[in-house]
Formats: sequence, C-alpha cells, structure tokens
Amino acid sequence: MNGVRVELHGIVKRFGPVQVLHGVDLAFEPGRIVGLLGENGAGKSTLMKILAGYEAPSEGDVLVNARLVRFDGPRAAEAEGIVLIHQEFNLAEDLTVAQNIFLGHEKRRGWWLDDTAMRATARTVLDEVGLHKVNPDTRVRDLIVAERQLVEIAKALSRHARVLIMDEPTATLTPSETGRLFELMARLKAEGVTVVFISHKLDEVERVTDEVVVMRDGRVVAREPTAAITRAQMANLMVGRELADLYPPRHAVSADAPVLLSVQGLCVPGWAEDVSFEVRAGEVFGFAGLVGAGRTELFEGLLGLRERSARAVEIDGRAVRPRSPREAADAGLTYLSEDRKGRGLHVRFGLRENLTLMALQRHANPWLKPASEAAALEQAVRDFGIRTGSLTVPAGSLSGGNQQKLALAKVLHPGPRVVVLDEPTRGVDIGAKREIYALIRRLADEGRAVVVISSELMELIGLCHRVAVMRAGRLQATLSAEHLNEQELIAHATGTH
Amino acid sequence: MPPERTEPIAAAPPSASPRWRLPSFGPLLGLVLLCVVGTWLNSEFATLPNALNVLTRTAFIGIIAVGMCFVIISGGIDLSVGSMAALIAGVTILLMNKLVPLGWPPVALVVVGMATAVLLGALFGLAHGLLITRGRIEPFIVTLGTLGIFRAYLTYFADGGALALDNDLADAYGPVYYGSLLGVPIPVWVFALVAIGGALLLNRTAYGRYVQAIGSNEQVARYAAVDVDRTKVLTYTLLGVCVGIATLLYVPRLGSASPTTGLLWELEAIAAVIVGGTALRGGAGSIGGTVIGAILLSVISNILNLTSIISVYLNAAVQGFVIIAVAFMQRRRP
Amino acid sequence: MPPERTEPIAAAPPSASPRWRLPSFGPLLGLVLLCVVGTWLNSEFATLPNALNVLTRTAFIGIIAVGMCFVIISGGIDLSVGSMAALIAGVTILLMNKLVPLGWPPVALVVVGMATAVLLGALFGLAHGLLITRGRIEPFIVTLGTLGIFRAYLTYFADGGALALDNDLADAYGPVYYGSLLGVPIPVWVFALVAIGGALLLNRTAYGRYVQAIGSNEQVARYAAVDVDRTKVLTYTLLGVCVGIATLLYVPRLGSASPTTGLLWELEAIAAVIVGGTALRGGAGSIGGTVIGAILLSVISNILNLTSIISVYLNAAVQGFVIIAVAFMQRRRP
Amino acid sequence: QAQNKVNLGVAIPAATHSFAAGLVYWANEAKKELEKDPAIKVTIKTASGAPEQANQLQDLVTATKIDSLVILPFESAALTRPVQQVKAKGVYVTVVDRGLTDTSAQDAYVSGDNTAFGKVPAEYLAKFLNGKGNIVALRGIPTTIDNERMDAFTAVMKNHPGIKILDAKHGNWNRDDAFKVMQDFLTRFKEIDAVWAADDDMAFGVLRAIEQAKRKDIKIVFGGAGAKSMVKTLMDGSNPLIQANVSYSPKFLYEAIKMTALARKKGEKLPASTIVPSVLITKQNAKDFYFPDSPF
Ligand SMILES: Nc1ncnc2c1ncn2[C@@H]1O[C@H](COP(=O)(O)OP(=O)(O)OP(=O)(O)O)[C@@H](O)[C@H]1O
Ligand SMILES: Nc1ncnc2c1ncn2[C@@H]1O[C@H](COP(=O)(O)OP(=O)(O)OP(=O)(O)O)[C@@H](O)[C@H]1O
Ligand SMILES: O[C@@H]1[C@@H](O)[C@H](O)OC[C@H]1O
Ligand SMILES: [Mg+2]
Ligand SMILES: [Mg+2]
Repeated sequence: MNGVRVELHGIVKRFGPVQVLHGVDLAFEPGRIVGLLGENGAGKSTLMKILAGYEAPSEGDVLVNARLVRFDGPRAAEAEGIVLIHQEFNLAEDLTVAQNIFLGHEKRRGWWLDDTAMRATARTVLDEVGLHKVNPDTRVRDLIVAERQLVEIAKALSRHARVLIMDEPTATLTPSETGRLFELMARLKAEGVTVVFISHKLDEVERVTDEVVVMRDGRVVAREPTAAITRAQMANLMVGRELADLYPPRHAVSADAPVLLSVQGLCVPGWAEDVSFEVRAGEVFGFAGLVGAGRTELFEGLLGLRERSARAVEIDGRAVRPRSPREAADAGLTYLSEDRKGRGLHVRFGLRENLTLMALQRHANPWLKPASEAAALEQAVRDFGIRTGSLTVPAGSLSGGNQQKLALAKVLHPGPRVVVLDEPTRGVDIGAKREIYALIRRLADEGRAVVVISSELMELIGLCHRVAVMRAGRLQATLSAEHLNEQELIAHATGTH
Repeated sequence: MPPERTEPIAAAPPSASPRWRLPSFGPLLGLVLLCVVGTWLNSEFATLPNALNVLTRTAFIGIIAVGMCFVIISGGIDLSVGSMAALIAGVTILLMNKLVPLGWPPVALVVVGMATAVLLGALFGLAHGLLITRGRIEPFIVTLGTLGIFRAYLTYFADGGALALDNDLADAYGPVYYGSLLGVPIPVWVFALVAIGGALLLNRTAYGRYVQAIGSNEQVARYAAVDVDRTKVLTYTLLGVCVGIATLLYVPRLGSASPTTGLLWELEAIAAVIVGGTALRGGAGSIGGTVIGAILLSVISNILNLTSIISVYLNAAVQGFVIIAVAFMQRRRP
Repeated sequence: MPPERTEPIAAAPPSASPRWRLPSFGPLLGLVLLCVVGTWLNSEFATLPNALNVLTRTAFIGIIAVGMCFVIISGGIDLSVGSMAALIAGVTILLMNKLVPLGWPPVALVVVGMATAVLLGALFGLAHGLLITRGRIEPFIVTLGTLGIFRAYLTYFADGGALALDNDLADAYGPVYYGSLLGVPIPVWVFALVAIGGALLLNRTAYGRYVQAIGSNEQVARYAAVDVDRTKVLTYTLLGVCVGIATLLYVPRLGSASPTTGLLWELEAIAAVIVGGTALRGGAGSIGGTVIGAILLSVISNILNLTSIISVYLNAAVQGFVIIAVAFMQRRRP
Repeated sequence: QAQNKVNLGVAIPAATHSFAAGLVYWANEAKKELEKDPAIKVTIKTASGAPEQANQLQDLVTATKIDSLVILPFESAALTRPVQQVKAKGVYVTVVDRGLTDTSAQDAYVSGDNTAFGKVPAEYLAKFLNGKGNIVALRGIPTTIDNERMDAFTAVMKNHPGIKILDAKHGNWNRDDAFKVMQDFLTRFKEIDAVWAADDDMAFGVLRAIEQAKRKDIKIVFGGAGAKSMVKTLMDGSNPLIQANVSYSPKFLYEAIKMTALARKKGEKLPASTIVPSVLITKQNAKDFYFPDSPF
C-alpha cells in the first residue's frame, strides 16, 4: 500500500476572539507513528480536526502529497485517506455497533443495505480491536465507555485509513486493551499508514512512537525522534519548565481514623457480587480491574443508579440506603463519572452552571447569587488550573483535559466527606495530573475518604494506601501500599495469581 | 504489559437485535387485551366484517402515521397533516370537477385526481422540508403555521362549506374506497403496502439508516457525511406523499371535503406512533409498532360504539385511560 | 495547587450568559413590526384601551404559557392544559353553585372557588408528574390521555351542555376579570406577577437551574445529584397551578364552562413558548420570550379583528404566515 | 322620520362545517344588500371559540365603535356576560339562535326552534313506522342545543312505546364521525328501521355507511336543518331513504341582520322575540327551502 505525505502550513485557528492555533507548520511522513504531545488546551485536537476536515482553518493550508486540498467536511478528508478517531466519542447511541461503523459508508446490494456483509466486516474489525464478545447488533447505548472507545477505533479501521489520527485512544483503556491496540498500530505502520497518536500517557508514547511533536499554546515547540528524548524531557517540553515528582508523599492513616465509607455485601445484579470494603478518613482507596470488571457499575449501584442490594452501607457513620445521587450527596458522598460527556458535564451549559450544580444551595439565599457563583468559578479555575479563553464559554468548548478538571471541581464543590473518582485523570496532561494527585492527597489529608477507580495502575500504586482488585464482578484482593506493584495487580485482575 | 493476558471483554447484556425489531411487546399486548375485552362485550366485535371495517377506517391515519414515524424518528414533528389532507382533498375535488367538461372518461379523471393528491402531498412536504432545513425554522413552528394556512385555504375554496365531488366521478371513484380485492378492502391493501414499504425503507435502505442516525445524533450524522438536509427534506416529502395517499383513499369515501376534514388527524397520527413505542425524541422507532398503535386507537372507539355501558360523554375518558394503561405496560426501565 | 501555573483568563467576550437572557431579538422585533402594521391599518390599534384589551385577553394563555415554558425547558410537554382548564372551570362552578344555599356571602364563595381552582390545578399537575416519573410514561402520552379524560369528565358533569355560574356569584366574581387597579385590569396584573415570578424562579433559584439542567441532559443532572423526579413533579405541578390561576381569571369572564372551553389552548400555549424562542427539545428558554410570544399571537388576531381586508376564511392563514415569518427572523444560526 | 347612521357588528361562529358556512354566507348577503345604503356599515367577525368571540365583541366596541350588534353566540352561557358588557356601553343587541342565559342582556332575540328540530322528526318517524320499530340516533357536538333537540325527540318517543331507540351517539355534526358511528351501529344492530341523524352533514355520512353495508332493513334516514344537497335529493326524489327533513336555515341570520339594521336606521325597536319556526320539509314544499347559491 502506498502511503501519503500530509503537510500543514501556517495553520491558524480562531474561535471568535480567541486564537488557539498560531501558525502551525507540520509534515507527516508515511509509515511512521508520530506522538503528539501538549498540555490540555494546547491545541492538539483542534489541529487534528483541521487535518481531518472537521474544522476549517482560519488561515493556512493543508497539503496531501504536495497537493493543496480544501476539505469541506470529514468525508472529503476521508477520500484522501485521512481518518480521525475522536477524543470525545462520535457515535449515534441509538444505532448498533455495526450501523455506527458503517454510517455514511453503508454496503449495499442494489437498493438494499447489505447488513449481512456489514455485520461480518464489523465482526472482523471488532475482533481486531479485541471486542470479541461484543455483538455487532448491540446498540451503542448499551456499551460501556471503554467498549465505545474500541468501537471508535474499529470504525476507523474499517475505513482503511492511510493517515490515522488517534486522539487519546487509550484514555479509557486498561493495559491489556492498550497492548492490543499497539500491536495493531505496528501492523498499520508496516503497511505504510501514517499514525498520529495523541496521549498524555508518556510511557505509552515512549513505547510506541517513532518521533514526538510537542505543542504548547497553539504552537509546535519541539519535534524529536522518540529515541532521542526521555519522558522527563517530554514533560518539560510540554509544560515549559521542570516537573518535580509526580506523586506527593503518602501520609499513614492512623488506625483509629473513623471509617467514613463502609460497604457490606453490595450486589449489583449482573455486574457485581457481594462486595465489601471500608475506607477510613484520610485514606485513598483504589479500585483496579480490567475493562468490564464491574467497578463503575458497583458504584453506580451504590448510588442507587442501578438495581442493587446490600447488607449494610454506612457513610460518615450513618447507615444509609441512597436511592439517588441526591441522597448520596446528602449523606456526604459524591461521585465523578468516567463518562464525561454523557454523565459528567452539561456541554451546553456555562462553566459556572456546571461547577455549582451539585451545591447550588450554597449560592442561594433563596435567590441565587451570581456573584458568589462567579467567585466560586474563579477559585476553581485557579485551584484546578482550568485553561479557557473566557469564563463564559459553554463547557463543551473546553479542551478535553480541561473539561475533566471542571468535572472534578464540580464533584468536589459540595465538600463531600467521601468522594469517589472514576478515572479522575482521564485525558489530563502530565502537569495537571500532578496537581490532581496533589489535590487527592490534600483531600485525604483534610480527613476525607477518597476512592479512586483507575485503569492506570501506576496511578493507583503511586497514590493509594490500599487497592482493591475486581474481576468479573468480585473483589479478588485488597492490597496495601507495601504490596503494590504492577505484576501483583495484573495477576489479581486477570485471575492468574 | 502482557497482552497475552487479555481476557476477552465480556459481552454486553443481551440486547434485542434492532434490525427487524418486532413491534414492542406493550402495544401488541394492549391490542390483544383490548380485543379480548371487545369480544367479551359484544360478540359482533370479533367478526370479519367488523375487523375489516376497523382496518379500513384505520387506513388513513395508519398511512399518515407511517410517514409520521419517519419524521419523528428523524427528530422532527409535523402538526399540519390533518389540514394538509383536507386541503389536498379539496383541491383534488375542485380540479376533478373542473375537468368534467373536457369529457374524458371518469376513470381517467379519477386517475388524474389521485396523481394530483400524491403530487400535492409531495409538494407540501417538500415545502416543509425546505423551510425546516434551508429556512432553519423549528419543525413545530413551520407546521403549526401551515396547519393554519392549509385549513384556511380549504375553507376559502369551499366557501366555508363542503366541496362535493361530481356524482359521476364519485361513482367512478367509489371502488377505490369501497372495493375489495380477494375479500380485503382496497384501503387495507394500500395500508399494508405502505406499512411494508415503510418498514423496508426504514430498516433496509441507507436512507432509513440516515433517518435514524439524524434523530439519534444529528452532529454525528453530519460528521459521517450524511446529507442531513437532503435526508430531512426527503422525510417530510415522504410524509407528504403518505398524506396524499391517505387523502386519495379518503376522497371516495364521502366524496367531499369540508373545513372539518382531517381535524385532529395530526394528534391521532402522532399518538399512533408514540403509543406504538417510538420515542418522541427520535433516534429509533418501529413501523410495526406504529401500525399496531394506529389499529389500537381505532379499536378503542370501535368498542365504545359497539357498547353502551358508559355514558357517551365519557368516551374520550375511556380512550385516555386505555392509552395511559398501554403506555404503562411498555414503560421504560429505570 | 500551585496557582502560578494558571494562565490569565482572557477578558470575557460579550457574554451569552443564560441567566438574565433578554427575550431574544426575533419575537420582539416581530411584535414591534406587527404593531406598526396594526397602527397603520387601524388607528384605533395603538390606543390604550385596545392595548389593555389585548393584554387582558392574553392573560389566560400567557399564564399557562409561563408554566408550559418550565415544562418544555425540562424536556417535557403537556397537551392537557386546555382540557384541564375546562374541567377546573366546570368543577369550580359546580362547587360554588352547590355552596350557594349555605348562605355565605358571595365574596366568600368566590374565594373558595378561586382556591379550589388553584388546588385542583396543583393536584392534576401532581398526578401528571407522578405518572411521568414514578410511572415512567412519556409526558406526551400521559397528557394526551388526560386531555381526553379531563374533557370527558367536564362534558359528563355538564351533561353535554354548559355549566353556568349562579348570577349573584357571577356579579360578585366579575371584578376579578373586569376590575382594574391603577387603571390596569386585574388579569394583566396577575399575568405580570406570574411572569415575573416565573422569570425569577427560572433564573434565580436552584429549582430553575435544575429544570434547565434536566432538560439539557437528564443523565448528567441525575449524576450531579439533582433530584430529577422531584424537580419534574414540581414542574408539572407548577404548570397545573398556572392553569388553575388562568382558570380562576377565566371563570368570571364567561361565567360558564362547556365541552368547548379551553379547546386548543395547549397548542396556543406551546406556540407562545416556541414562538418566544424556546426550543422544543428543552434545556434552555426564556420567560420574557414566552410572554412576548403570547402577546404576539393575540396581537395577530386583534389586528385581524380590527380590519376586514381579508376574507374571514383566511384568518388562520394570516396567523400561520406571521408565525413562520417571526420564526424565520430568529432562526438558528447554521 | 329620523334617518340614523348605522354601524353594525355581526359576530358568528367560524365556518367549520356546512351550517356555519351557511351563516357566513347569509351574513355576507345581508352585508352586500345593506351596504348599498351609504348610511349603513356592517362588520362581520367569525370566531372559533367562546373566548375568541368575546374578544371580538371587545374589539368591535373599542375599535370599530359599533352601535348595533347581531350575535349568534358561540355558546349561550359563556357569551352572556360579554354581551352584557356590550349592551352596557349603549350598543343595541340582537341575539340570534342560541339565547343568552340572562335575557336582560339583549334587546331582541331571533331564534331557530331547536325543540321543533327534535320534535318534528320524532313525530314524522313515529307515524312513518306506525308506532313500531327500532331507531338509532346520531347526536351533534355535546352542547345545549344538541341536548334540547335530543330531549324533544325522546319526549315524543315516550308516547310511542313500540318504538325503541337502540342507542344515540355523538357524530359531532361531522360526516366522517357519523360514517364511523353508523358503521358500528350496523355491525351492532341487525334490525334497524330508521335513523335520526340530527344534522344533514351526519345524514350524509350515515347514507354512505348504509350503502357500503348494503343493508336493506333501514327504511328511512331523517337528517335535519335542510342542507342544500339534502333538499335537492328530496326535490328530485333521488334517494328513497330520504323522505323528509326539518328546516333550520341559517338564513335566519340574514333576516336578523336586515331587521336590526333597518330598525336602527329608523330608530325603532325590534320585537323582543321572533321565532323562525322549524317546519317539516317534504317533496312538496322542498323548493321553498332550496338556496342553490348558499354553501349550505
Ligand atoms: N468550539 C470551540 N469554541 C471555542 N473554543 C474552543 C473550541 N474548541 C476548542 N476551543 C479551545 O481551543 C483550545 C484548544 O483546544 P483543544 O481541544 O485543541 O486542546 P487539546 O490540546 O486537544 O487539549 P486536551 O489535551 O485537553 O484534549 C482550548 O483552549 C479550547 O478551549
Ligand atoms: N460478572 C460478569 N459477567 C459477565 N459480564 C460482566 C460481568 N461483570 C462485568 N461484565 C461486563 O463488563 C462490562 C461492565 O464493565 P464495567 O464498566 O463494570 O467495568 P469497569 O470495571 O468499570 O471498567 P472501566 O471503568 O475500566 O471501563 C459489561 O460489558 C458487562 O457485560
Ligand atoms: O352548527 C349547527 C348545525 O350543524 C346544526 O344542525 O344546527 C345548529 C348549528 O349550530
Ligand atoms: Mg484534545
Ligand atoms: Mg468503569
């Protein structure tokens, strides 16, 4: 297969008065995997959307094989072989997996759709990304986040891209899915496909890419062969200064610290069985497991969002049986969803409305006090390092990582005694990650109980006092800090201990 | 990280295949129960002639509901269908009457009339589609506007009264409503064909797929290079054609059109779609359910006519209770 | 967290902050244009008495539309408001007439009647809310059902005819509609209060924010610890209360209720909301726009009443064209 | 004699079915004729609901500044207060057909005869069936006038124990509804001798349903109000099921408008009450009730 060479010349992008790309020049050679790095809001996604025809540049040119092209939409870019896998999912939830994969590219036999052929091809690409057990006829609505991500990848594969752009494809994947994806990338590369890989997981970038491009504030600041640069250097280039230790020091939890969250025998039919654990004040408690282990559903059950039963649940010393997140919040527990777009943020609402939604009463007397809300937003923007051109944009126009920071600020706004964070650093840049880790530590030090569900084992190891490992809906083991290492966790998660 | 360790991702919870999704259980069950009640209340209910009567009179609303199902799945709405039917009926009658002096055979005139009905429907639907896509006006507003416009023009043409089809023409046209083929009335055949055609179009063609995609997430569809505007225009045009077909069956029934023709058909058609299990927000829906919904609504009033156990004033209440009860049976899971 | 990393936040562009959003430009412009046309067609149009007449008669629909605005923003719909108003009017009249023999002063009876109207509205709204949340039935279906039920029961109570208020009571009740305060008719005051209250509730209370959050994305709202069910129940109850208030103003005006009372008010109220710039799919909307939408609809028919340049048959067509034109002026950006 | 200028308003229901279209037609006929006289101005408003009609009354008084009003109330009880208000402003009020609940709100009343509308067909059918047989009835839209007609009909039938009213359902003065109701009556009752469809629009739908079912047991269909096409059928004797009708012509509106305008011009009063009788129409007198130009 012959590859294509794509070039970006002097790309400028403005959203209203805000300029987010300042004349980017970049060229990609066929048969290479290029890592694209940069802080949240640096302009990575925007640049790639321009390359793939989703956005039009305000200024500048796109060249394919030295030919000037103007894309009037993603379809035009696809015709040139350029395909983008979105950071935020781009699937029609009411349609099935196969229908989504072929949307706009349906196979036909005469007038009729050839569903049999499409299902068969869908099956093949699903297998390629490891979704062996997902039926092509399943509605996307019924998939979990990681599965949706893999469907996005499968969809891109089915398009036979010659330039494949992956915008944070691994943010929701666990190591094993990620490994499979990397094999796939290697195969594509061998076929002469150009792969652009955006990720905040620098170890992955180091492992899979041939070279890295670093962006900062809408400009390319560096381009180096991966072999010639260390992870620390990557981080420094992104942030523009030296980064100290990623994980803050752990303080021991005193044995007589009160138990703030106690769960006994929680069952969520079809998802989790007989799960018991306790989290103390000052403790960071992790949940590890493969995709599909049931961690998310366990906590959704706890919050009353799914059918569930439990022998006993105590929050902050009081026996409770929350039937909704409202009741859980009243009892002192809030939850950050892993599904930022579908459950985490109101993308059409402003930042302020999103931030204060869980604790509106605090800004009402009974009339809402806009000034107090605005002050809270300014505070949150400072505390969480949310980068935005303006404070009045809708949340949907923030970059992915900055949306994550806003979502995090939102669930912490009520000042919960117990906070459950599902993939808290999904899509967050390395600098901000460090800050979030510091924040989690501070929350614990303030005497709260923090539960962290994460697919990044290193994160759990670096952060938690104890980590529970789930597999197929059951709690396999609970490891304390001194026993935490990757091999141990993986062994429990996969059942090969 | 050891990729060989990977566990296959567990299958998602068993989910019904949506390709040939059966009409959902709720409305069907509701219909069956209703029929049991009907038979129990009046043995005439379960006779073939009564069944054919009910199906025949369901045909108008049913055919419109099939078109409406597409519009609703695409995330739109059309409030004007009743008025549109009335205006099409009126114009068709006027035109046919005007052509009588030409001395053509009545059957030819009838064919011209029928073609006009379908054509007018398509044109009105096209106008809706263009106002909604090019004009970028909410479907609710566009069709609320034309609801008034269509009916006003019919009233104007009819001078407020009824427009009646010329007698000879009415005789020639009659069989289209009153005739049968293999013992089944023509309108029932047409209804069946429209429903089957609709189901095929929705589930087996790219166009149908696009309708669902647009209703589910317009942005995603746009990104997938679906021609959203064209699909929407087509969808409203299709509904217009359905209204035209319904009208061409309606005209021979009474041979007249008046300002009350088609009154509230929009509500009935939308109700048939929603009772049939399609969600008002769009994205997914079923033609089979819609057909059952339409029949169910007719059966309720048929049963009420066949019995006198309840004050006539309360007919509408019974209908209301039944609709809510049927919906309750198929309610969404939490 | 180290604040030194924070980038300075660029000055906010002239904001589209949704809190105190002005009624959007389109309907306002439409209203102004319409008034210019009205004045030009009939000089009586621009007089104070005419303006007060129009505002007074807008009050019913306007008040209902304020409640409807909340329901639509929350992502719901209520088709039953017209029937609900009719039933409330009927029951209130029946009750007041029944109480006459007690010999209470008429004013006391009137107060009882007014309280009953509001209470009934709240109860009906509550029933809707519970069926929708606990029963998990689509709002469209629930209120389509009660649309029939309410009207049927009114027809039943009225024995198919009209329920008329006792004459003495009518005299005592009259001022509630016909009276003025500082030269402004009572219904206009009530309308203004309801609108201001509604605007405050929507934009300045937690409840209002929750309504918008639910309409924008129910799932997100639920995860954000919004008590979705409670908020929805409240919203339908609130609409019921608005219907009750509208009815208590309506009863003294016509002093009777019949099976045609409140017919198609639901369409008018929804139209006022949508013409006022609120999207049918929910999530955001404006009370100011709704008020303007309601006035705009009344002004159209007022102007039609003040002129005779057009066949009476075409009134509805003129309304249709104006509605579409206004919507066109405020059409969504591409 | 004093020749006053007359500014007359006419408020009637909108033309939503044939009868109402007849009202609009006759109102316009009266306007055409009266406005040949430059001293007379006639403004016609049609309403599709009681509140709308009340609004129109306000607008007629406030803006058009009428001095006389002819109103066919959309609904008796509902329009009583609004008409009172108009009269209180010094406007001369003639009420047509549907009387107000408080007659002091009107200066004159011109009415059709709804009791006769029910009584005449009842008596005719009783005689036609020789006091024995099965009747089904189709009623109009639930309203006071519909009740008056139905009550008059059943009152007569009380005297004929051999006649059985099998059922009466609402066909809403509408052809389609009547068609469906009749279809179901035919399914339900195997022996029907006569049908009373309390309006000619409904009779039209009934005839089609009978035709379709090819039922021979029904001997007569009695409509009502004397619609143009039914009177024509009667004149031509073209349908054996149609043998008689009862008059209830919208032309009374024409009379009322003319009477009011001319009396006002002369400064005179109308008689407090004028009843336009509803009479039996048969083949013999049919041509007196035939108005080919009217839509009704
Ligand atoms: N539609 C839009 N309207 C306004 N601003 C936008 C829009 N889309 C992106 N931006 C802004 O452009 C900047 C770059 O965003 P982009 O999504 O490209 O960042 P990114 O590098 O992909 O970040 P992340 O790592 O968080 O995904 C951000 O400041 C963002 O707020
Ligand atoms: N016991 C089980 N038996 C069969 N399938 C299971 C079981 N538990 C979970 N699954 C499957 O796993 C998926 C649920 O994944 P879930 O979201 O619970 O995983 P998770 O641990 O939260 O993973 P992550 O958040 O990393 O994506 C579903 O597809 C479900 O079918
Ligand atoms: O419209 C009605 C008409 O159809 C009926 O026959 O008589 C009374 C009228 O109001
Ligand atoms: Mg991004
Ligand atoms: Mg999860």
